[in-house]
Amino acid sequence: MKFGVVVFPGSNCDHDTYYVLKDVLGQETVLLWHKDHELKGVDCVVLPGGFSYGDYLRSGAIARFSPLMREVREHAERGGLVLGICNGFQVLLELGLLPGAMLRNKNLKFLCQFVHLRVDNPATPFTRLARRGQVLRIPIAHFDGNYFAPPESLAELEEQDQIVLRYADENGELTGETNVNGSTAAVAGLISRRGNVMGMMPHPERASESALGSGDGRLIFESLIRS
Amino acid sequence: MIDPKVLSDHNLTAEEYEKITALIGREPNLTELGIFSLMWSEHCSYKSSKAFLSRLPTSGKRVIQGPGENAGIIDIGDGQAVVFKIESHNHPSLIEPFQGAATGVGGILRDIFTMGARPIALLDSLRFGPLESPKNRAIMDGVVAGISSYGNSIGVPTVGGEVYFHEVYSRNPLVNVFCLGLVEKTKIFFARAEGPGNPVLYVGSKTGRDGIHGATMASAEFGQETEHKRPNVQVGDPFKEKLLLEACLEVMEKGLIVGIQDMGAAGLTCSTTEMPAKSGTGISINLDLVPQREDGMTPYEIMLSESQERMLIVAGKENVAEVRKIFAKWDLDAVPIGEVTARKNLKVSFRGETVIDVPVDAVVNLCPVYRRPARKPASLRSAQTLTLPSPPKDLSSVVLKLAASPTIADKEWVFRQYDHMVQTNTVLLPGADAAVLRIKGRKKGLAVTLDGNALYCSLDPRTGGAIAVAEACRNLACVGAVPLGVTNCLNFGNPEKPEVMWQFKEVIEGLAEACRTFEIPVTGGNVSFYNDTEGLSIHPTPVLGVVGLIDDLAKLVGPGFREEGAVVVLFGETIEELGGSEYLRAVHGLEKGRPPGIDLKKERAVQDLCREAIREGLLRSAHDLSEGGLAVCAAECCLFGSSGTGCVLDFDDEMRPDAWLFSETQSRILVSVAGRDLPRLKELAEERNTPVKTVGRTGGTELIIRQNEREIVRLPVETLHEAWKKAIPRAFSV
Amino acid sequence: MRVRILVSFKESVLDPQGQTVKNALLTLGYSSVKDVRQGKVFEIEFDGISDEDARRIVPEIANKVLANPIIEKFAWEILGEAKQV
Amino acid sequence: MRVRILVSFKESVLDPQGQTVKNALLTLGYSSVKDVRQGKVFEIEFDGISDEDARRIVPEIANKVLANPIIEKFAWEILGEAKQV
Ligand SMILES: Nc1ncnc2c1ncn2[C@@H]1O[C@H](COP(=O)(O)OP(=O)(O)O)[C@@H](O)[C@H]1O
Ligand SMILES: [Mg+2]
Repeated sequence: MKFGVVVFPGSNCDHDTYYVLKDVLGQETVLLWHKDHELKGVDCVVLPGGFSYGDYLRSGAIARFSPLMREVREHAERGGLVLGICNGFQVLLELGLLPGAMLRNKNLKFLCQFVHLRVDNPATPFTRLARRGQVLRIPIAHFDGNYFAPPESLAELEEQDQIVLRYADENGELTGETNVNGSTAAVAGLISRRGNVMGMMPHPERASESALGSGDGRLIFESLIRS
Repeated sequence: MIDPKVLSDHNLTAEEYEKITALIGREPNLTELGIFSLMWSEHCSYKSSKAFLSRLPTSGKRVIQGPGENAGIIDIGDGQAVVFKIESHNHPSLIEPFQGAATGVGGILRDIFTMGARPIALLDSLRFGPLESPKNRAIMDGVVAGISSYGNSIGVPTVGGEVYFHEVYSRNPLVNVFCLGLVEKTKIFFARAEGPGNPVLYVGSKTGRDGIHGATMASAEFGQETEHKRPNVQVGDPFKEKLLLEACLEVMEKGLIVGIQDMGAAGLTCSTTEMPAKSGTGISINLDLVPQREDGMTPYEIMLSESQERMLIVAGKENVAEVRKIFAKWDLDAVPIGEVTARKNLKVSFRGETVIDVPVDAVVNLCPVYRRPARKPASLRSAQTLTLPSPPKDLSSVVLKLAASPTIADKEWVFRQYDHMVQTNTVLLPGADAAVLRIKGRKKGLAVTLDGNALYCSLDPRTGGAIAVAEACRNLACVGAVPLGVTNCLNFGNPEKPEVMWQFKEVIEGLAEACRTFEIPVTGGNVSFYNDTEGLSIHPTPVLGVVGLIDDLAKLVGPGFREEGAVVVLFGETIEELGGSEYLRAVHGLEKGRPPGIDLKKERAVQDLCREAIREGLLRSAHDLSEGGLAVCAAECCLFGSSGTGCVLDFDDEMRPDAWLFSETQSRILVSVAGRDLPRLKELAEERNTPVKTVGRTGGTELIIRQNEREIVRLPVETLHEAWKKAIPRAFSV
Repeated sequence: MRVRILVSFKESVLDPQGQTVKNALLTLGYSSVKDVRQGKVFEIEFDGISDEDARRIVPEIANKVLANPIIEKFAWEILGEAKQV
Repeated sequence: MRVRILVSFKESVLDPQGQTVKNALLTLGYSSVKDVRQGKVFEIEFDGISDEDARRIVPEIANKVLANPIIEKFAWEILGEAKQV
């Protein structure tokens, strides 16, 4: 599987993601400059974390207009794989490739910490190595991760099994407390109807080596590699 | 005409003015006066501190760059070096906590990446007034949010730091930010303006009327009127800085430039004089070419502006096109504004006229140096006299109270707001004794810590200074790191007060002696004077930043107990030393006595022992004793353990129980070891002539401490956890 | 021409920032405060466009860039000299 | 009574948010955009206060809570029904 990690001027997890894909997992991986117009033949586009354009207006609001985003959209429309992590998720929402929007965390503070995630849909290219209900320990680091969807689209998301990851406790239980940022339905990761575009707030690239305290993030990348 | 009022507005004395006139051979014009005022300010010239700073040891075989550049550089082997420095942003953070702290982060980051290094970690040392006051809470809230906003968005992890609370910081909070960078030794850059004829380029944000006289503000005392002295605050643009960082590192990586310096405090003035002064050249620039954000700016304003996110670059003519291309890729302009000259002056033109023409050497190097009078404070004697109150009956609740004292309590409320994991190198997260970073592709790692106990310094500045170094190094020893170099931020009151000058001199002596004993060079630092509000000085507050090297990260241990049944061992001896302790302060409301003494040789032996034991893989955990003494240390070892493991400790000693528990005797470390490794550990200790004592075992779910078989403390770890974890969030939830 | 665009959350979206401000004001004793909503304001200076142009361009910009229609609504006006903050 | 308070950076203060929006608009081809400033807007609903009370309370709140007078300025108005966003 060939991966392409998009570099916006304010991306800051681009190299972390590249490192995991290339050096830890040994995959063919390229960096894709946001001003370019080609995807260099990658199978999976990764939109990494960071602050694509400073994000002073709204996270991901301006990145959405980057030249490369047209190619990313076409890639997604062709059924190509796209993974948005953190800011990448926010960009996917702004692009309309995933439904909903992000609000400030409910406590109005940036949150950097490990969280537990329950895999609610293992039948996706991003989670196929997981069991239903499996709990992953992966860190978050964001200010705007409070997912919002209007009630009608929420019902549809549930019905179509599009909520892939939810904030839970270490036993997979959902409590108010574990939903640290206040997301609707504790959404931590979401997939498109067609199942090829996923956005997630937690950072799997920060949990792909045991030296960093967890290897659970590899499950996401390794699932993709098996796709 | 320059009259006394103008001079005093510029914080210059009549003698200084005379000296300026003599140096340039005529009366300066107002713009030139502004240049001198800025560069001869305390903040830029170190005129009151230089004479004393020279006492600090600055050399060593790993030192690539000592004091005198934007940051110090230490060789870490394998062709790599670390670049680090600490800076204060105290005054701006009082006026506008969010932006003041944010731009402090921006400034220290530029100091690091101007040297060609990629910033890999930030740490922050913060001091606030008590959280009962809404104003103090607002300051803390703003400062933490500001650091978080800048550091997080630029993508440099904030991996550690310290937070202290004391009344003296109520009207004068301290915000010291440290940055660590990593560089290939062949890719280091300096602030040089070599090669007459080479173009001088301006890059980054446009110049506005920001912070004019920020440096002089940092060199004057605060009073009521400062409430109005307010345009001096800048707004940070971390996104612009991120672009600048990437573009600068790219042109440096490609070897396209000759020299580079950031424009922070003292802006264009500082960079256009310091760079040539270091190279024996001059610079000539045309202000009409400087990108400006506002209309109608005067030369005075342009030269003195402290707009953030700007850099000055000197490049060979042949590379200018390529340099501009790289900046354009990052959506930045690189604008030629002048050139390097053989004539050693700063010459500035504006609308066809020469508005500045002064020798750079006069501006940068010839500021008068003062040896201000120093006098031991008369009040010190009574402060050092302590009559101990009798020990409280219920010592468990004292432990609980200390765990919830904001200075000791969990700081997660703070560091959860910092992205401490970006760059994926943080192997020991905030909360431990030192932050530990891996270096991708190598076995070794780096450890960093900030430390300084101001209460000790107020009671005995020399001892306090030595302890600051000792404790910072002890923090490193607890993760198995060898200290390589030190940077320091010296936060003091008004140096024109003889008592403050005495404190300063004494602290430096303490620092110097400790650095010599530990054989660690001081590679730079920062002095922040005039931390007074309405005549009240802060405690003398030196903050030490120490960087250490760990050979093999696989051997790393943390502070928390890891399992049941391990043997708990105390390195070092305990003496009845309650003076200056957090216990006396928080429980008895006493800030008195002599701080604990320190025997630097013994300290070093304890640290060596800890490092060696870690290197041999003998330890399961290691945590140093500091504020709160043994009881708090043991409590923290339980709290840091992921499984909430308790412990039972036994002592047979006749010392008063509160001294046993809370004495802050130096040179002590509490470790846990597997029983089978105990003999070897004792062997190592004997070789080093260091007392070690088995004091108990890990296990259970409570912290239990007994003296002569009598139980004096019993607390469920969960209860401790609740008190320790919630203290700061609770203060903010009112 | 100077245009002011106000962007705020739709009624159906919770506004925690506004809530926080409200709580702060109540704590300070401003008991007459019933509700606070927080939003963003943009003032855009245009060069050489007509009112008609503005009526086309401004809503376009607001919908596309300044507001996220899933959670936000906007209103705008042309500013006379007097109205500028 | 409903009051609207606009808070924005003073003219002389750098407004990075406005600048990024401006750059984005120019990149999108809105070449008539000359300048953008971004600020905050608060809409506060008060209960049972007079216009006179408002003239006293609102500036106080704005200075104390909503704006930092060192770098920000504010303006305010009382809203009629029609004016609400
Ligand atoms: N407390 C200190 N200990 C050692 N060196 C110091 C200390 N304070 C300042 N210095 C050094 O003195 C020099 C002053 O340089 P300068 O660049 O003017 O400082 P800054 O960048 O902090 O304004 C720097 O090399 C700095 O590292
Ligand atoms: Mg400097």
